[in-house]
Amino acid sequence: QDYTPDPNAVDGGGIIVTYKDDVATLDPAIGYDWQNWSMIKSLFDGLMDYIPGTTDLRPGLAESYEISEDGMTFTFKLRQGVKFHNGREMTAEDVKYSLDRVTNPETMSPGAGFFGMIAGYDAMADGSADSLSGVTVIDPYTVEIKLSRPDATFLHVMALNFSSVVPKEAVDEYGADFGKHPVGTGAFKLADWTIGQKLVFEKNADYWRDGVPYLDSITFEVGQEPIVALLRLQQGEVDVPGDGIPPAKFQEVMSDPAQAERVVVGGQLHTGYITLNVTMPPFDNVEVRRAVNMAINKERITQIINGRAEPATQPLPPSMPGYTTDYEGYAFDPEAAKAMLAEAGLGDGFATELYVMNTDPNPRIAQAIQQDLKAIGVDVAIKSLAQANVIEAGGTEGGAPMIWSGGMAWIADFPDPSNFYGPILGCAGAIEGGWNWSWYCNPELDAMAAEADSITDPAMIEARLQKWSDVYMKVMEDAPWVPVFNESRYTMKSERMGGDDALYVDPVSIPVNYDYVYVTE
Amino acid sequence: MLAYLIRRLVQTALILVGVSFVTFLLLYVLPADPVRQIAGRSATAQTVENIRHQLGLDQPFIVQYANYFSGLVQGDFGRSYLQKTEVGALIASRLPATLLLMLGAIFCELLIGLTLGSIAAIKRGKWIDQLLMVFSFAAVSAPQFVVGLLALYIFAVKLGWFPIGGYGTFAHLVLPSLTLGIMGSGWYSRMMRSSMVDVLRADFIRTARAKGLTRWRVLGRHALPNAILPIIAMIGIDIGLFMSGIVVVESVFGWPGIGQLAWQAIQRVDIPIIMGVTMVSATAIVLGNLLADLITPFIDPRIKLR
Amino acid sequence: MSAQAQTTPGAVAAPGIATGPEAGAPVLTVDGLTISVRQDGGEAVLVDNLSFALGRGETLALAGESGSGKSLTSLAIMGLLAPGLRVSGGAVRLRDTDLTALPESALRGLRGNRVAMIFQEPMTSLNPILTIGAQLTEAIRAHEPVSKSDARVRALEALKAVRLSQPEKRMTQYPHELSGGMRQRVMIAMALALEPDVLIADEPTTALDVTVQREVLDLLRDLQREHGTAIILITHDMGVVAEMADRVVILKQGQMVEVAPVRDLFAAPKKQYTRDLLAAVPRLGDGSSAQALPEPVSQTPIASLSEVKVRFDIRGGILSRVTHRVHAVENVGFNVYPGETFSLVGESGCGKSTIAKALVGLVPHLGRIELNGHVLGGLSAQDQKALRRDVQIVFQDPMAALDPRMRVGDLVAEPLLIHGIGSSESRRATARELFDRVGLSPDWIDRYPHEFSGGQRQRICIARALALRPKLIICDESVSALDVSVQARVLDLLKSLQADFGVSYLFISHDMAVVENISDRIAVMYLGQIVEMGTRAQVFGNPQHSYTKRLIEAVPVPDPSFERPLRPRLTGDIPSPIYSLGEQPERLLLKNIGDGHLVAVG
Amino acid sequence: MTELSIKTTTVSRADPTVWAQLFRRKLAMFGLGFIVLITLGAIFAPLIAPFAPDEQLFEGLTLQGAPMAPGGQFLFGTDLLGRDLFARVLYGARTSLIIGVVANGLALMIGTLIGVTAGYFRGWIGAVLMRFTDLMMAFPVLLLAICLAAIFQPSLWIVAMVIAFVNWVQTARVVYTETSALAEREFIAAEKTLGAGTLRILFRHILPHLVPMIIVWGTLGISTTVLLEATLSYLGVGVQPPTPSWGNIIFENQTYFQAAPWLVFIPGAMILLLALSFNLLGDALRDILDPTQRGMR
Ligand SMILES: Nc1ncnc2c1ncn2[C@@H]1O[C@H](COP(=O)(O)OP(=O)(O)OP(=O)(O)O)[C@@H](O)[C@H]1O
Ligand SMILES: Nc1ncnc2c1ncn2[C@@H]1O[C@H](COP(=O)(O)OP(=O)(O)OP(=O)(O)O)[C@@H](O)[C@H]1O
Ligand SMILES: [Mg+2]
Ligand SMILES: [Mg+2]
Ligand code: NI
Repeated sequence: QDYTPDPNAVDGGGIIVTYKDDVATLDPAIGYDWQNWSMIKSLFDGLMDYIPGTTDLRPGLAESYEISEDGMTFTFKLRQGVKFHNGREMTAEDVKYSLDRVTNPETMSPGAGFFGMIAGYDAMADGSADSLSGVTVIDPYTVEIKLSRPDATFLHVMALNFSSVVPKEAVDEYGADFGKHPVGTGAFKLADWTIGQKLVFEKNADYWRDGVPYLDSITFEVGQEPIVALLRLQQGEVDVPGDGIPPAKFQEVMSDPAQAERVVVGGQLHTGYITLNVTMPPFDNVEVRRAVNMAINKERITQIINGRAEPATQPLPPSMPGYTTDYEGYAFDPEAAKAMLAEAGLGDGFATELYVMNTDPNPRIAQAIQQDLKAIGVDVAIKSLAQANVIEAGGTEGGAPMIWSGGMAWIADFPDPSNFYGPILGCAGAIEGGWNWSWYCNPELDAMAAEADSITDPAMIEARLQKWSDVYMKVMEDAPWVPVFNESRYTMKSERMGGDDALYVDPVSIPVNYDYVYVTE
Repeated sequence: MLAYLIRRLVQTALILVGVSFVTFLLLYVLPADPVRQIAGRSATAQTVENIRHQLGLDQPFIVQYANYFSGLVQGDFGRSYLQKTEVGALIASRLPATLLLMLGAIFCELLIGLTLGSIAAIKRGKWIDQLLMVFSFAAVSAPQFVVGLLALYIFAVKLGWFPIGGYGTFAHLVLPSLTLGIMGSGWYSRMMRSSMVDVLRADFIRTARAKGLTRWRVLGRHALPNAILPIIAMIGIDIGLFMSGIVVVESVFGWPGIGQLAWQAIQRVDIPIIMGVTMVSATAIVLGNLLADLITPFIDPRIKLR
Repeated sequence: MSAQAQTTPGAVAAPGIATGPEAGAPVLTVDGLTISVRQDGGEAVLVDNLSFALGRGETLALAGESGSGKSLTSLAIMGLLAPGLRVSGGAVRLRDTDLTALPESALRGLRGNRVAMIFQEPMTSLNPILTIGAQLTEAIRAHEPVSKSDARVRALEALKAVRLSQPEKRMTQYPHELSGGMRQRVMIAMALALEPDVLIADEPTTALDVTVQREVLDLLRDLQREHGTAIILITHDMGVVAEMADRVVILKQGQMVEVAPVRDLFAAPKKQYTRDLLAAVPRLGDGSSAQALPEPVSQTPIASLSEVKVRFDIRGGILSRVTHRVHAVENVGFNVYPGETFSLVGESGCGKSTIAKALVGLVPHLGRIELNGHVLGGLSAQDQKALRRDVQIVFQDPMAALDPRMRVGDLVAEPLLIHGIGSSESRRATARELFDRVGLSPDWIDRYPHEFSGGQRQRICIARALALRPKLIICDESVSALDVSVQARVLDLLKSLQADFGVSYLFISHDMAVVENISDRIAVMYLGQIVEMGTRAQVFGNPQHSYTKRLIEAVPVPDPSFERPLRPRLTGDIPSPIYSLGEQPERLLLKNIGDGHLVAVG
Repeated sequence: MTELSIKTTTVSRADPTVWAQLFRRKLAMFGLGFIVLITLGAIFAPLIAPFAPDEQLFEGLTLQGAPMAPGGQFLFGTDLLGRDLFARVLYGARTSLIIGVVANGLALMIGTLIGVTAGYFRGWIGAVLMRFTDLMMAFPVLLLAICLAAIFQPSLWIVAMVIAFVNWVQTARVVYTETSALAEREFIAAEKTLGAGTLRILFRHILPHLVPMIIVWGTLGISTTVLLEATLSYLGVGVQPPTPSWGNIIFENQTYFQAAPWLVFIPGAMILLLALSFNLLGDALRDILDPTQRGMR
């Protein structure tokens, strides 16, 4: 098989995971927080899945799939005998229903946009159809999905939570409250939900994958301040603090060997960056943008966050396929930056604004950036605002000259280089209300990106990744961003938690892949 | 009295309408788009427009408000944008915890504040008075987050007297109430001292002493009720002040109250929840003040409700 | 040491007591008592080396000048001196215990139980937010382990004993709803209910009309007879002294002038001050000798009342609905002419102060009140202010009427300031002059009200009212707390102002001698209505209404040898102005029996 | 307008002794001393502070990015960005004094004015004013702040205005209750009969009785407004980083109170001392100016 189960794994037991924020919903078509993301993953399954602890795709509810020559038609063979938590068997009808549901505007799914490549999506989006014409039920165990354009990311999309298969009767029964009464095919099912306090998942005994899950139950306690959660972990009351190690406690934990031992470090698909609004002077001048790139002391910034990150050179994080390993990025060189500014006619510097979300450590990072830019004569005023305000300013033309992405930063939805381009660097995002906050729009690169994504042949994967690498190198040349760092993930666990370290820094299941971890006592 | 009550209730209703309107307006002009929060970062322009239409957010302000208001008068708070759940149900499930916490906090405030304030007034000018003054100011100056964590650290982690956060039993209630109430107790004790000093000078206290009443009776029956008048007015105010402190206290102690709900909603522009919580807390504040006003004539019969 | 333990028998009403078995052993001894006040630059002595002894069942009168330290002495005995004041020398012994050396906790046990006190100013001395009933029962229960209901019964008895009407109702009322005299009776009832060994009564009857005063004095005597209570009676009323006291201590400026058995003192005062004091005592009948004022027939009245009614609501039940009404003033009508002194006399609680308050617009009224040609109510702010300049009132309770946080000089000069008269220096000068004229030292103008004695505060209020030289001054029991010499002086002042400027007075007093002395015309009130009205000669010389007669008879006579003809004590229901909603008191019709002498018929 | 002009007479008469009496009170002098010290410190911060308040010193952080404890090169230690806390506290005093004294004072004034008026007149004026107060109290302040933050350029004066605008309500309510009790006292009736105008009664007779309470609210208000400023600034209304204020130093660092206690406790102590100092001074002045307290110490 694709994954070798841990031979030491034992069945039984329960763990307690804490979160600060309440869980908004467990509806897979709607949930898009990083905290309910992995919960939904454990409650639901899609046609595709990832090998635990990796970014490698594997079939999920689909037993196998076939891709047509032109890469435009996918035929999925479903597993038989997979049961929903309500006891009914999952069939191809459910797959179709689920995809129709998520793309139906009435569902208001934030993920609907991912399905743009499926034939008939446009008709769904504008309300002229109520069913995706590209999705056909061949027989109870076979679904055929036709695309309107070749798209190499399609299988990743099928592994997204949004593609999870849900039973129609449960959705109909609960209506808008389905998110509070989730019914899926996942390894766990929701046993109890006390709003504002805790959620209890219990093992799905009928789970279609053999041997997993190991845990009998998972209790998510919400509304818990991260510092207190860590305190409770230290007291042995909690197994995994879902929000990680709070910055204020990081040094304390890492300097105590007994605790540091229980910390698992791993990369994640994250980049922290500064956007430079290319439509606003003086950032419309590429020289100025480059100068800014050279002025930022990334080492110092990583030091400020206690070294919990690696300085970044490019938009893609290192663990992402397509990352350009031999690219050095802009070197830190204030003198050269100054000279460059002078060349651009801004020898006296200029004044600008930096928007930042107001949660620690982002304002601190912004202040470090501010100081760095001051050194080259750029006078930065910090606007530290609530997340929604920053997002609004970013999506308004001429709203924000600079934005530090922290707290709202791009963590990939799926491990594919394309995920870092479209909405945040492509022309599609450079619109009112879009997420391309540097308003960078290079049609040439858009074309290249489309080209790369149309390479669906698995054999051509290298060529595709190279294309993406080229795209991002071009981006760096135009420097609409200052990539600052790639944050690492530090997950802490209680002593009794077992399982491969990779499960604790699973790139798609944050913080932990619940289906495969176990407790040793 | 009855006429007064009716008049006040009508006024209360008007105030609530006012609050609802202004809040709704603020949310409308707020430069943060709820739709973008719902649509998420991968949404296409089309999706965004769809959602906006679905929620009726593309309608003129007055229409939106009218819709909301007509729901409100029928007791319908609408559905959360992000959670999709009925706001009424969400609030109802969390309100008891918040009320419990507030009651606990008011109890702590009164107990600590009135006691310390009275002691300070009696021992006016003595060292204990000065010590209590420092306490009051420390209580007011201390950030609640730090107070809460310290309390948790000392009484729950080190001494193990109370659970480390959570909700359910009386033991869970103690530390959060204390944390939330400590600031108020600083206020109360200063207020109490000041008004008590005044009262203790009054001739009728002399009369009470001349009767040979015990110290406790002089204080409890004569001085306290006379001194407590400004304190009563504060209880209504407190409910308002708590609303800001409660966010911190609830998150430190993992208390499933309304504060956290509100905070998350504000950050994510979940308008129906913000409106719902605002309306509920506004109602509580206005009714709290009404209650305080109704109580005062019972305490001081010279004051008449007009 | 001038004080001896000997007592002289001879008090009129209680001849048996002073010779009782224990008469020889003093209950309370005050020995060299010195009280001083801490001031900026050290201490000033207020009471200097005062000594006397009090035997069981004896009544000792403390008399003397207003501000001479009578109240301070009694407070010192109770151990209740205000902060800042202290006993700086001497001792107070209750039997053998030195009270000045006792800790607060031990004192508490004695207070109320063995020594009780009736305070001078009843308004501020009652807790404003507790009902009368609560305050009374509490006093009883503090010393005797009786049940609530028993205490209530006894409280009711005490209220009945002081002849308060509708005692059950009063139990549920608050101090501010009672008239001055009623509050004072509540204070007395409170002290009496405790049946202490020593009772200190500080001006207990100042606010009481003579008939009630009579009752209260009888009551004190009963208490003395039944329980052998020793009484320290502080009063300026020499009539009361003569009737009640066994011995008299005369004080002046904190020093003892003379102490003597009452008969000796009246018969042969040794000191000049005492002689002056006695000479100043107004006696009933003296007034007739005063020259009659010109008849004010043709003039337009400065104040004219017709059909004036004032009612107060009494609320009950949880919803505080109006259940009863106090018909405080019913259909009262009279005129006050320029340059005239019009007196209102009548039973305590009959509505005198209420009329006064209605005249200055402090309580809403029905009917017509015309002041200086303006009908009250609906006046413009300007007119109202102008009117206020012409009409001034001196309140019954001086402490309550003075802003405690202002210097008295500023208080007295304030009316001038309000009406924009003079410069700040001239106002100050006026204040000093007024102080002088009411017998206060002009140096005191920078003091605060609480630093004065009751009588001094009363004079401050008078000074304030005089400042504007108004056309009409309403004096509500304004000389009641003044010792006779000061009283005489103030009355003279009032008269001379009248002669010089034609000021009119509406004079409210229970002191019939003073009333006779000063008034041109008199109205006698009973339960909110006028029962008799006429010139001084008519009312005093030819009283027609039974209540008027009773009033004149009850006046205490400042002569210890005077034998009061025995009269039956008043019993039965005390009439009251409280009616249920819808009920009304019967309207009395006044009949002219000649020369404008009006008498109620029926 | 003769109503108000009297004010000077009494005060000036007492004036020479006020200072003399104040000098005799140790605690009051301590309070005055601290206030003067902080004010001077704020004014002359550039001369006193060893570093610029926003300079992120290389040696201010350990290699792991931890701040330096007090002592040694840094008197109060450094913060999470390696800035000198002493300099930040000095400069922060500027913001915090303005908020704690000016904004809070303004709020106090508005509140007292409204409370006194409503309490004295009762009737419809009182009803309107108090219902308006209720409305303000029920109003979501944070939301308003978020809105303002997005509309205006953040500035100290805006946050000061916001604080003055929202913080008067509590004072108003308490003053209202007290005033309505005072208004029923007989001496106020006596003043009316003298023809005293409303303003005179309010300012000369009612207000002095409220002074002790106003001192309480005013001085405690210093702490709360200084902390409120931090919250509002956090939402983007007030001073923006790197401008320090005592409130925002605490606010930014409160989660680190165990790892770097000085970051919370030093500015916290400053707030406490400032409020306390004003209280000591206010209490002493009240004792001196308020007769009824005389000789009570
Ligand atoms: N707190 C105080 N501070 C300073 N002086 C005071 C204080 N209390 C009273 N006095 C002064 O002490 C003197 C005696 O006052 P006291 O009240 O004993 O007089 P009194 O004999 O009862 O007079 P009256 O008959 O007018 O009530 C007065 O001159 C008064 O001014
Ligand atoms: N605010 C009030 N509420 C209810 N009843 C009141 C109120 N004020 C006065 N009264 C009642 O009105 C009646 C008349 O009171 P008023 O004060 O006029 O008496 P008075 O003639 O001045 O008596 P005294 O000589 O005892 O001062 C009393 O029965 C009193 O209880
Ligand atoms: Mg006296
Ligand atoms: Mg009266
Ligand atoms: Ni008896």
